[in-house]
Amino acid sequence: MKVLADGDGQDLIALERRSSSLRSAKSAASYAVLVLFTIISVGPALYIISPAFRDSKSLFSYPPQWLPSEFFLGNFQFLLTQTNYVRWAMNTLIFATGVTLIALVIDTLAGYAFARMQFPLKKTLFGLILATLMVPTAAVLAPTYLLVRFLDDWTFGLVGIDTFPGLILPMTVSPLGVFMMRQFIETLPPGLYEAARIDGASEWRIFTRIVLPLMKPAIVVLGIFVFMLQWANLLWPLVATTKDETRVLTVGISTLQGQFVTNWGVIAAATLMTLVPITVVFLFFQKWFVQASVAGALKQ
Amino acid sequence: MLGFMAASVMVLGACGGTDSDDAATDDTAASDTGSSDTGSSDTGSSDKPFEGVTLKFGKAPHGEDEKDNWNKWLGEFTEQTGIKVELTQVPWDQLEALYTANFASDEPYDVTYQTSAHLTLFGEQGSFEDLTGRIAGEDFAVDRPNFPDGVINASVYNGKLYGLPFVVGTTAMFVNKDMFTSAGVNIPSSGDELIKAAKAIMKDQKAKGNKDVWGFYVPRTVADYGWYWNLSDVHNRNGDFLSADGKTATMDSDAVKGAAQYAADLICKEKVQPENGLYNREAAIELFKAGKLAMIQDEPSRVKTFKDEGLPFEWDIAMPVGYQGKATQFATTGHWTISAKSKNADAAWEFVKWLSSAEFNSTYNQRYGFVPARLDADASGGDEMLARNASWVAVWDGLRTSPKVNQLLDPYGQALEAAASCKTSVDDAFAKAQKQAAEILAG
Amino acid sequence: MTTTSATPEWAQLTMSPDECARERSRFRRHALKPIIGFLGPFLFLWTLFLAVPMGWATWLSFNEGGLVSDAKFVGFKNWTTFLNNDELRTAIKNTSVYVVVAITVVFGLGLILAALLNNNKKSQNFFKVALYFPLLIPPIMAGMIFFFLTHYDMGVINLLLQTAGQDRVNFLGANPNALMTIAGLEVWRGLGFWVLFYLAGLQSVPTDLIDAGKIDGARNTRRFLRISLPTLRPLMLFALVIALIFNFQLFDSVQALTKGGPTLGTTSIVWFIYKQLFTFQQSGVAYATSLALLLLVVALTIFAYGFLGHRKDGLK
Amino acid sequence: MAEVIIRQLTKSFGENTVVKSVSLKVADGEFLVLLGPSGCGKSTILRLIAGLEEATSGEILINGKIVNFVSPVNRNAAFVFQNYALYPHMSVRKNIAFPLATAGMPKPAIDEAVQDAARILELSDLLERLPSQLSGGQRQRVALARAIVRKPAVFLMDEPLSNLDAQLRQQTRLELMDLHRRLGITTIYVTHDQIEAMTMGQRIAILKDGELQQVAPPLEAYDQPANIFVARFMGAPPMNLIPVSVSGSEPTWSATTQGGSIDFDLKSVGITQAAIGAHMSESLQIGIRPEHLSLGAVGTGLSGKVRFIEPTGSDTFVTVQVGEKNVVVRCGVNETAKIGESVGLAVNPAKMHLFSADGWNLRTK
Repeated sequence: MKVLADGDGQDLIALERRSSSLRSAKSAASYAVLVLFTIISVGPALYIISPAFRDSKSLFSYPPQWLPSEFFLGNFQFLLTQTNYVRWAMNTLIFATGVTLIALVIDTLAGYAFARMQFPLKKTLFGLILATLMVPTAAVLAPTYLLVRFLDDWTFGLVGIDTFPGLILPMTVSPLGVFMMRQFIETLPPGLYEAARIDGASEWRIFTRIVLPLMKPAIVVLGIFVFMLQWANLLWPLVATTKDETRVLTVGISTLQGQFVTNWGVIAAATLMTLVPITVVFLFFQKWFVQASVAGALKQ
Repeated sequence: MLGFMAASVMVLGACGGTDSDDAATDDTAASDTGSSDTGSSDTGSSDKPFEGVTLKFGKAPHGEDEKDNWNKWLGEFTEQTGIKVELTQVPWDQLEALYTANFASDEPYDVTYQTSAHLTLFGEQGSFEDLTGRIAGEDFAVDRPNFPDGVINASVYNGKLYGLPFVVGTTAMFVNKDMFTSAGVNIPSSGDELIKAAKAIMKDQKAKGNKDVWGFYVPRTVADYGWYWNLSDVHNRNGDFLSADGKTATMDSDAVKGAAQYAADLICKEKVQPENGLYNREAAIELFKAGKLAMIQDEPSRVKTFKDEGLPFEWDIAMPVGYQGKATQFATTGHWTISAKSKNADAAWEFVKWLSSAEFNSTYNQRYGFVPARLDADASGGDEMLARNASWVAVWDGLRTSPKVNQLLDPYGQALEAAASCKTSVDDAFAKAQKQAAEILAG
Repeated sequence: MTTTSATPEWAQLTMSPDECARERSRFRRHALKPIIGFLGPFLFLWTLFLAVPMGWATWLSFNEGGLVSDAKFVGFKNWTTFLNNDELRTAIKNTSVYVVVAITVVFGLGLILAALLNNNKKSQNFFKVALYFPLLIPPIMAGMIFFFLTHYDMGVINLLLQTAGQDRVNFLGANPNALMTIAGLEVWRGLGFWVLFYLAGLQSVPTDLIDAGKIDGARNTRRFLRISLPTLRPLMLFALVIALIFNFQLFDSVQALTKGGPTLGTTSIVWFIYKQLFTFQQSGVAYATSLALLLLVVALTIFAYGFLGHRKDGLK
Repeated sequence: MAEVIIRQLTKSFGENTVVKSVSLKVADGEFLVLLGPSGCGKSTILRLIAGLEEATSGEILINGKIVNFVSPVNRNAAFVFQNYALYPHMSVRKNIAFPLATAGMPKPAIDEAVQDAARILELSDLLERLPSQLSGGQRQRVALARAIVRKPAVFLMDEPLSNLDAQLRQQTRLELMDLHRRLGITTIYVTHDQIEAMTMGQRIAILKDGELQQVAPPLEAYDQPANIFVARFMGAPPMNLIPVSVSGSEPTWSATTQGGSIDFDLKSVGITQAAIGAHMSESLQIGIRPEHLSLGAVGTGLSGKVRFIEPTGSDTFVTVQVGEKNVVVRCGVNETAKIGESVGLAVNPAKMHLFSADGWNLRTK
């Protein structure tokens, strides 16, 4: 500030220059940090690219071989011809999409009810639902399985083991989803909802015309969250399916691991092939993620 | 138990895997022919009494190509019998979770493959049919003599046979012969010799500029089932972790502690084996393949993969060494079970008989490299190493089993891992294990 | 009240209390109708697939067996058994250490990266996708990748250490390295999600607040600490609760990488439950532990909201 | 067109009672202002009338019909929200049309009605914009348009001007009054701004802590405040309050304070002998508005020292310390006083109020 007091034009320009170079140094530093974390995030995945293209049953070789010496496609060929990889991938897509769609519908509806409607025992019910959020998946695995077996008889085989409804429905219940949706609806200005009531809209019309359009960001976030969770889900699809017709990728790939000998090249190839479609799906939806980020703009 | 085994397998050793009916048949349990009245049809006969029946079949794979192979094999079976079989591949890591849910339901898999630990774990909960009656039946009379009593009896718990033995596991010591030649030492036949040979090789390799070479590796961690590799040495010391009646834990016995002490010494005192955690089992195999490990104890199923890959040095398998040169074999057994709730138990028995046939057993094991449980199967397919491996069944001693076996092996494995981590004394570790085991057995 | 002493005639009530109560309940019943439509689908599925299995599990926690074998009622035996279990005590300790480390690191890094991204509009999308990438990898495979990464001879970290002339690290064979490796894996997988989460939060901070800050001459960092951060408070509280719930369920990477070892150094509560339930077939002990874990996390959640949050943010 | 009556209306949220037995009658076509500080329950009353909240007890009548258990839309009342509550994802046109579309009106009729409403509120050029593209005043007009398009019987407005800047607020105030004059719709208007209340309301209902204090035309509420609360709330600067002890007997009474005494007769201050008799022993306060005091020579009425002088252009407010109380006097711009100077204060007894210890005005009409 002394410089300013001098009123010397030269010094002022120097200061300006220094502060702008400081700014660019700062932005370069922040850029460097981001690049570093990008390497940390994406880099480790490279460990599976090399073995996927190598004709070896080994994890690694001595000395470390970072690049395959020849471009070997046998692992992929094995997956595509000797396993039901394509079927597994399709099933995973059906499973994860099915769960996501149903979960989004029931979660937004219930979230709306908990955020905006009055009914007896609301708090108690919500508390109970939240409590079940903390149940470890492994703990309810067997009871859920038996339940689906039981439903098999009662729904004439519609909801049962080795059926998509039986695989999908139990996973659609996510207390977290209801919690997130309720939280989001509560952040919408209550005036909107009240204005619509005054304007004569029924709850259903308020939900579809006013609340739902404003919930797009939250729906995308929850949707991606649920999809990812189910994409990686292993335990439930494992017990709920017995055949390749309904088995999903995670289960299929687990069965490629022998008790004593594992063909790491095949596993790496499978991992790589699993990553490609999900990355595409993610890239497709990521612009929605941007929208989710500007959710705040809607808040008046 | 060992006596039975030795006697019956002597025969196997002598006849080199050819079909021989020498095996003693007079030992078979009192036959109870009434239990399998429908099962008189031979596989391959023109009438197909179970035509149209569909069986559910659960199996964890021994290799990534198993599914493909089963499609072929099961097709043959269906052609012969008209029985359809739906295979579910069970991943090893989640095997117990899958079977727990499945066996809890009304329609479990009709036939499954089970290792000895799981056989009693689920068997004692009523999941599997007792096959005692079936193997004494008329339709099995031809096959029965090919199953040594020792192998059958090892699978009997509380008088019940929950599964028909299919394969008998063994472990082998893979040795890098080049390293032995270079150091001028012989393949060891006792624990002490192993340490000496390992040290000599490490010294020799270091002198030759080959850095970071280790003498020996065998898994000692819970994650790699340390107990599995350690039990043979316990048996070599004439002991076990559990009393014969399965009622008393003997984790603090001299045999158990002695074996653990030896295991710990290899790492902590003699330093011929890498510290726990540096290499797990898979990583150590890579180490061996890369010529940085002189000896590694592992499954003989590696023989085929090593041969396929072609290791860049001379190698061989040897009998794992034991205390004072006494060497027994230990591994678990694989069985075919029929679910107690199966609605097609008789058809399932047809399938089990087919799976246990000499032909199928030979086919399967020539690919996956186990020792067949029946004498007339030929798993070596002319391979000298596999034939040698099969001969080791002569000194095989199986797992003392109990419905609580997994629970009991956990403190054992934990104690072994603790001792091998060089931070806890063997006495302390196994005193704790003994206490825990006693609590588990009490209630 | 001198002026309201006399109620004028027009202000006299005309409905009797009975009539009023009747009308009120009719009106409320009518208003309840749409609730069935909104809450019904979720509640039906929740009851069927969560409440019923949970109830079942609760019942089984007082029994021996009950899944594969027949149930045998044993009262509170399982509950006392698991309370006296050494391994569970270790598991609770490990899980707690893990939860604290993972949440601290992931929240700290998440916030910093989100703040950097927020100031770096140009390549934001690229970084977002890159940071989110690890979450796309299923846990078993992520475990495998980490196994490569931490390998004693081939792992990039050890190779770097070796190049720098340092001693290599035994990542999975020693404590507390193994637990920290697990935490590293989970942080690696989860970081992207939290970065995006916070970024969404930061971008919803009202711009007039930021502008006000700019006019006041607040520097970037200061503006972030004094303006953005406090407005993120409710969001962070929500995030904290979600993170608590998820991290207390640590299991996948333990199964994939260490199986609870070395010497129980990475055994977690859910790993303990899984072992009891499936490997040991002790369903009663497993269910008792699950319910206790549930109660513990509920208590922590209430604590988090009660002590850290305003009433307003609370679980109303 | 409708008359609104509320009878002994009470609303509690849990243990917290925010509206306490309020009775109010709003004539057909009247513009009534609910005035009070924030948290006094005025908005809650409005929301109860609209049907956004359910009354704990009491009755609400619109056009002679009890509507307590009638859904909001069937009460035929339109509501204008403080923050406008425009649907952010809909264009102005869709916003205005929403209530009609909800009612299932045919599209041409909707278009016509929207055009009409837009014309009245000068929004015709903005119909395709989104709310986020409008200024505050424009949003306000859209909210009004959405309210009038249904042709409601009652207008309920909840501080509709509070989000506007001062200049726009005054302009919109005039527009609103004009709108009311043109449409003649019964309007209940909530505000905490006494200027708005004074200028807009035909009658003002003043609330404090959920209780109705006074309902009166603006000037009556100003001149004849029912109690200290109303007296102080209406007018800026607020009415001066000076603690006094009252003595004397017919016909001359005097109120004595530290800075002197004021003589008055009961008739001119409108108090009955019975009323003063009942409260004489209490600690009473006189209330006098700044414009009813004038500076004079020491010795007349009250006296004290000048503390502050605040010229506002049209008036000058002089604060005089009388005893321990500061008393504000409104003076003409030409009157002079110096800080520290001792002055006398002349009181117009006819404009003086006498308040009992519990705050009620002893004056009777």
